[in-house]
Amino acid sequence: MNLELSAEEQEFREEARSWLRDNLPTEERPPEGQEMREFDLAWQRTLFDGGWAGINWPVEYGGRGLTDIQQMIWYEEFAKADPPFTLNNSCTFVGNLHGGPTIIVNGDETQKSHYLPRILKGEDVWCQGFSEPGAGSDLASLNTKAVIDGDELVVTGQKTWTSYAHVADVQELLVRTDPDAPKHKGITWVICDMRTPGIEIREIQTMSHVTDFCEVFYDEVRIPLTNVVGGLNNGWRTAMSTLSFERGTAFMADQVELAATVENLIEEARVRTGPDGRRPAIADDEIARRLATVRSEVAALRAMTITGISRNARTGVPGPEGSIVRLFHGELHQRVYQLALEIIGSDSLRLTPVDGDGVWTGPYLQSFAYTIGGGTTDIQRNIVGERVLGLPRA
Amino acid sequence: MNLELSAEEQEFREEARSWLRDNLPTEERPPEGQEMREFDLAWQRTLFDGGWAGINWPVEYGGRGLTDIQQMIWYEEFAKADPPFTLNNSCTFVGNLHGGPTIIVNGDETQKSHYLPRILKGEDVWCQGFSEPGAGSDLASLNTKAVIDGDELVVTGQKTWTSYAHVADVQELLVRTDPDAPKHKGITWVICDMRTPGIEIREIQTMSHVTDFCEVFYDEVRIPLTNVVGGLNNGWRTAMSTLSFERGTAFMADQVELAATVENLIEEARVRTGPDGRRPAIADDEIARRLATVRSEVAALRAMTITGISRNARTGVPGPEGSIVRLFHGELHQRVYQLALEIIGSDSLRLTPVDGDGVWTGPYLQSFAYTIGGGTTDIQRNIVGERVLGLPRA
Amino acid sequence: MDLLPTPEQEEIVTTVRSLLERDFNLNTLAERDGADSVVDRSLWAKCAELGWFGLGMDESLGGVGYTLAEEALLFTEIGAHATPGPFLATVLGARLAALSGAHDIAGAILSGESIVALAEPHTPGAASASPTVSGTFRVTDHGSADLILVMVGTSSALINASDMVAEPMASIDLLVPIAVGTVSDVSPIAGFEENPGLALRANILVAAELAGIATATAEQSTQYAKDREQFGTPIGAFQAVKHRCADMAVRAEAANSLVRYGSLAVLEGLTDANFHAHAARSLAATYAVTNSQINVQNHGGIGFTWEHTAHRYVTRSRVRSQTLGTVQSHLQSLLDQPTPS
Amino acid sequence: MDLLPTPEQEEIVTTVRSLLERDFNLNTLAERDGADSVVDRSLWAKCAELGWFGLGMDESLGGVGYTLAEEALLFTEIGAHATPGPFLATVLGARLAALSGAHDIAGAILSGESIVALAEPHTPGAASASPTVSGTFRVTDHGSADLILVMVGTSSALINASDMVAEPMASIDLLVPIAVGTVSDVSPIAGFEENPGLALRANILVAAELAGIATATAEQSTQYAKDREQFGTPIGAFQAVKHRCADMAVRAEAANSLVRYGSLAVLEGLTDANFHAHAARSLAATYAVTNSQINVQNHGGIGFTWEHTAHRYVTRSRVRSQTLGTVQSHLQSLLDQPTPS
Repeated sequence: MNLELSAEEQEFREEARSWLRDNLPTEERPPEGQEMREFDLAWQRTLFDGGWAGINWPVEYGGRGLTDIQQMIWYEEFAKADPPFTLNNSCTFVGNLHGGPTIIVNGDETQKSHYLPRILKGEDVWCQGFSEPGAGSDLASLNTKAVIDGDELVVTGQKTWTSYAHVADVQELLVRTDPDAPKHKGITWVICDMRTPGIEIREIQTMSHVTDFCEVFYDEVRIPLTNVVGGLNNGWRTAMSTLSFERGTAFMADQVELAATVENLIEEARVRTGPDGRRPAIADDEIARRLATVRSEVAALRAMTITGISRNARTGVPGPEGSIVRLFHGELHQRVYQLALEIIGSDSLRLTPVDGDGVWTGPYLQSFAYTIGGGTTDIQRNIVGERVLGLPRA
Repeated sequence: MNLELSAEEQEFREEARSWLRDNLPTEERPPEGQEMREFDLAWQRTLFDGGWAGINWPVEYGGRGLTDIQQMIWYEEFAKADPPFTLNNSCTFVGNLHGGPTIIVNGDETQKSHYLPRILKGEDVWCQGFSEPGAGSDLASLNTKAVIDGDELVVTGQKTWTSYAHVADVQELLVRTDPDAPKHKGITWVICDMRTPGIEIREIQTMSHVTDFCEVFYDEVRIPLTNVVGGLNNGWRTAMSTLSFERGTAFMADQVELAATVENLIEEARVRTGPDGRRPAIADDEIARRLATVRSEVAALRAMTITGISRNARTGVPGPEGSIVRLFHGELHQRVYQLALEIIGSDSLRLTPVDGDGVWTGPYLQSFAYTIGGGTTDIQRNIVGERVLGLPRA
Repeated sequence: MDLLPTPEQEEIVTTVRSLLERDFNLNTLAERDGADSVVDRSLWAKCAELGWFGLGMDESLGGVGYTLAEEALLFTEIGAHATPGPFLATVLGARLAALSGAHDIAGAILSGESIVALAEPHTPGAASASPTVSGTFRVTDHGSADLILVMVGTSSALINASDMVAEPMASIDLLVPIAVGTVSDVSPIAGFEENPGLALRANILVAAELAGIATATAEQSTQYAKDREQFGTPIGAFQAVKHRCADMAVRAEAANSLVRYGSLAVLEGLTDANFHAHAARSLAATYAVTNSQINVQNHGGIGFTWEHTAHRYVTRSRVRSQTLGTVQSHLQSLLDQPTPS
Repeated sequence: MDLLPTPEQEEIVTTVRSLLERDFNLNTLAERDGADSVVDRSLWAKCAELGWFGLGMDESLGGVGYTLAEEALLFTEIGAHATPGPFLATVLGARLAALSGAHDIAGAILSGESIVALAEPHTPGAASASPTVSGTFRVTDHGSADLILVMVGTSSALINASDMVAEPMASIDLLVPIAVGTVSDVSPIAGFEENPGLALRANILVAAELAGIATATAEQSTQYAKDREQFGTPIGAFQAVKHRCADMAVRAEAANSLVRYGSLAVLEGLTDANFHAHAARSLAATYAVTNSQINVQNHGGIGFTWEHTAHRYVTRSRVRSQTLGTVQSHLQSLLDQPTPS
């Protein structure tokens, strides 16, 4: 138990800080479309060139081969640099934090050497094809079918909640390859080229006015069998590995950013008039206590993240405990923005974008996704109850 | 929809107020033992003589034959009279609000004419024998067996959470009369004389230091078959009727008293120093809002009770909606005492009795029973979900 | 004493409900998302014909002759259907005009001819409605308004819409156009320096709309829990979902019961009418916001889409919670009331 | 950076745990319910022998030579086992004595010979610890105490127990004797006018004890959910119970992680040590109270009995939440801290 950074880690922190000072973009991120894609990929390329891509990825695939603690240090320095955009709000998210890590663990050598460097260099945008209209919390009931035809899979069906599908090159896709097997046994995890004929993409409008989500339709889409990751009909296991990354460290950047958000909110409460119309909001006892409470909770979140990293460092792989952090984080994120709406008073009726300085209502609306996406809080609680605590299934 | 009292109801209210002014005891209620029993029965007798017992019971069994609204008016006037004890905290509770109402609906003529007047006149103390160590939320799995032998049931087994068993004359007892039937089908609801040989009673110490609960052990206890209420092996149905009274109107007095408690707490917050050690507690924005919130919630509770009475008046029997009020009431009751502990600050470390003026920690400890007894909040939520809303069972 | 609607009141509710379901369908109304007015004048005239705007007003004043109780039931349905439009300003504006003797104005409002927007202080203490109207206001439904009802505490006034310079702002609820408007020393065409009764009615009607939101979201979640299947069973069979639905139903029952009680307390002029109006207003707001947030969660990804109506309740409950006071201001007013007798 | 105990630390925890389970069994201790002292002097000497009282103190001061991190782990176990007794006053009192050069007093405390009670202001602002001790105090574990550690803000003092007139009060926790004591202008036998470090350590140790309560109650509920059957299945299979257990585990993980972080921040003298100490203290208190309340609920009727230990955690968390500050006071102190670097 210690909080000390090794000399190497300390040096890493200083390098990161100094590099960010010189290289952080000053322009805002375009909120949608090809412009967004170009911006995100350019930034990824800048990161790669600076040595800040794939910090905890193996060196042989273009990563730095460093520790999760260093990865966290990078996120912290990024958040402190007062960036004009948030880190995870990028179409490079799925490649860096879902697809990439899954391939590192489950991919074959050809897959690793082809896809991993392209992700880090900002050459491919990845998207996720897991959920379906009838398979949400019950992911294993997915219906999109894939029939083997020679050395290809022929895919027909529909996916939904596919972030960035409309700008993506590559998709991590779950398909049913054996309709007769028990539902967890007939699934395959496969890499799909989004330019393959037979794919149709429709954007989904959301309550937060963000248009990153898409529905994707597949009509006899042909995918080479060599794109299967982790083995045919073994996709559930591969997908669980993807999700354990999502529940483990994928949201580390968000968690770090939330601490900065709370500090901004405290500042907001100092300058705004409170509910009584006379004193500053922060002079209101209830607001003050709620602010201090979320301040203590983001501190706890950071400590829990370090606990998680410490645990992973001992076991080598992210365990189900990741759901503890994910659950705490998702609900805390919502509480922070609900509190923000109380603090800004009548300005809570003014719609703002989801991303940017001093905006609160857009992120409030977006915050509903934090307890739904990547497994609802009900699912996370089931995982904590059953897989961490060992309680019986119903 | 109206709040008007009929001339009769208005007159009833004034009579109650005036009678209470002249007849309310001024001495404190003895907290335990035979003294408590004598006090409670004497007060019941006083009520009966004054015409305030069995207000909504049929006239032929000693009641007044009046409406639930009048019953509620009585509770309100009682609470307003600043009584030295609370109404439901009495060993006459089970007879008045469980056993009696159940017999009114399900009993035969002999049972009605024998037991009902004795309850109202303060001649019998009743206790409840439903729960067992292995049958709590799953009441229907009860194991206490009763074998028919001639014109008697011979009962062997154990009950628990039997309030006032140690001072009771009569018990409403659930026994398994058909061990081979499905679990809901082999149960019988029977009246047990607590002086029958073979009964052994042990008091249970509780976290609130109240000693009303007992364990009761039965060793070949003989009960005449004529004591069966609602028919042999039909006890589940009879018990559900008992519980619907409990969840419907049995807690009306508590609910009325809770409103008075909140007003006392507001007064307490005016005179006590708040968390900052300088201003009165009520000047603290958080405490003020939480007080106002519980004030609005007890107002809602009263309105919900009237809604329930209005519904019962249309349908004739208490429905599953009673669980809505019971659930809201139980959790609100706890919130009120949790808030009280914040308001009284360091005095929250001082243990007080459960009942009395200006005492808060005893009732706080007692408040844990409000979401457990008579069906836990989980069970109440199941009832609301399944029987009120029509959601499917698992 | 009875808190359930009479058969006659049930009939009013049924009529209101069927019109709202048919003509105020949210999927159709979505076409007006972000517009500066959501009022369709022919629809508005239809509501007027049905007597909605003068439902709780005496016939002697040109109303239908029902009471605040029926008006509250109307607003509960408006809330339950997330129906947009200046209903509140219309009902209160007509009443203000009629009570102050401006019968032609009242008539124009009641007939649906004059559209009324609602203005309230943009920041506390920076605006007045009497003797003249001045200050900076938050204005709701300003787009096609002919008149503006200005409410500042217990004073209220009607002015011509042309007397206000209004700057639209991006509203969190795309069907509730909001603007920030300034007025400088304008004499009202009708008004009261002090009419606590109007403010009290306003509290009840806003509370009723919020109770409607709490109710509709409880029902929407319950229905979805019956329809949506996962793991081979309707999700309502899962205790986590079931219990959330149960809690939502409890909140709805609490809000509705208290709003009904409050409407009757005001109607019957009970001494604790203020107590119950503030209690109903704060409780209904809190429960409406809570239920609408949980309703999104219960719908999962579907609830997060624009296409689904769940988000309408989220933003509507936020807007109405801040209409004529906030949860905090009403809680403070409630705490200031004496113990009800 | 690592927040999991080292093997050596794990070993300390195992040793502590086995003694607490064997010799501080709550069913046995229940015999002392309501007594004015819960200290068994021979047991106390055994704890002393094991080095618990000087665990985090330098060997140069007579301690064992571990750090605040290990001391916090000890207090987490004390909390987890709801172990009563003046551990906090003992550890802090020994440190105060040693640091101020009163080595004989320190030695007597470390050996378990001198029992130390804790005194803190009964009401804010009405007491002082320096330069002389005066005022009205809430005293914990006064019964058999030889010395009293008086803490007022960041000043602290040791006085002889005989210098205080103490009136026992009925304590909500029957194993934590509480008295109200008055002291009039007594010179301390050891003390500091200002020692923020001691107050900071105190915050961490109280937080650690509270985190232990949050952890033990989570574990108790989880175990009961596996063992107790209703409806033919362990109740932990019911989602309502399962999810409550999951939430309790989340709270325990949050409290433990933050307390460990805080103990290290104080230990390593980081600039945000105060920030983390107040954060840990307030969060652990809130979560301990919450978890212990829910723990009773999860146990149903059994949890309401005196025989079961669930209520011990309820009252202990209440007492410790008010030991050396309240949730509110620590939240305010937290909010007053600058943004951590």
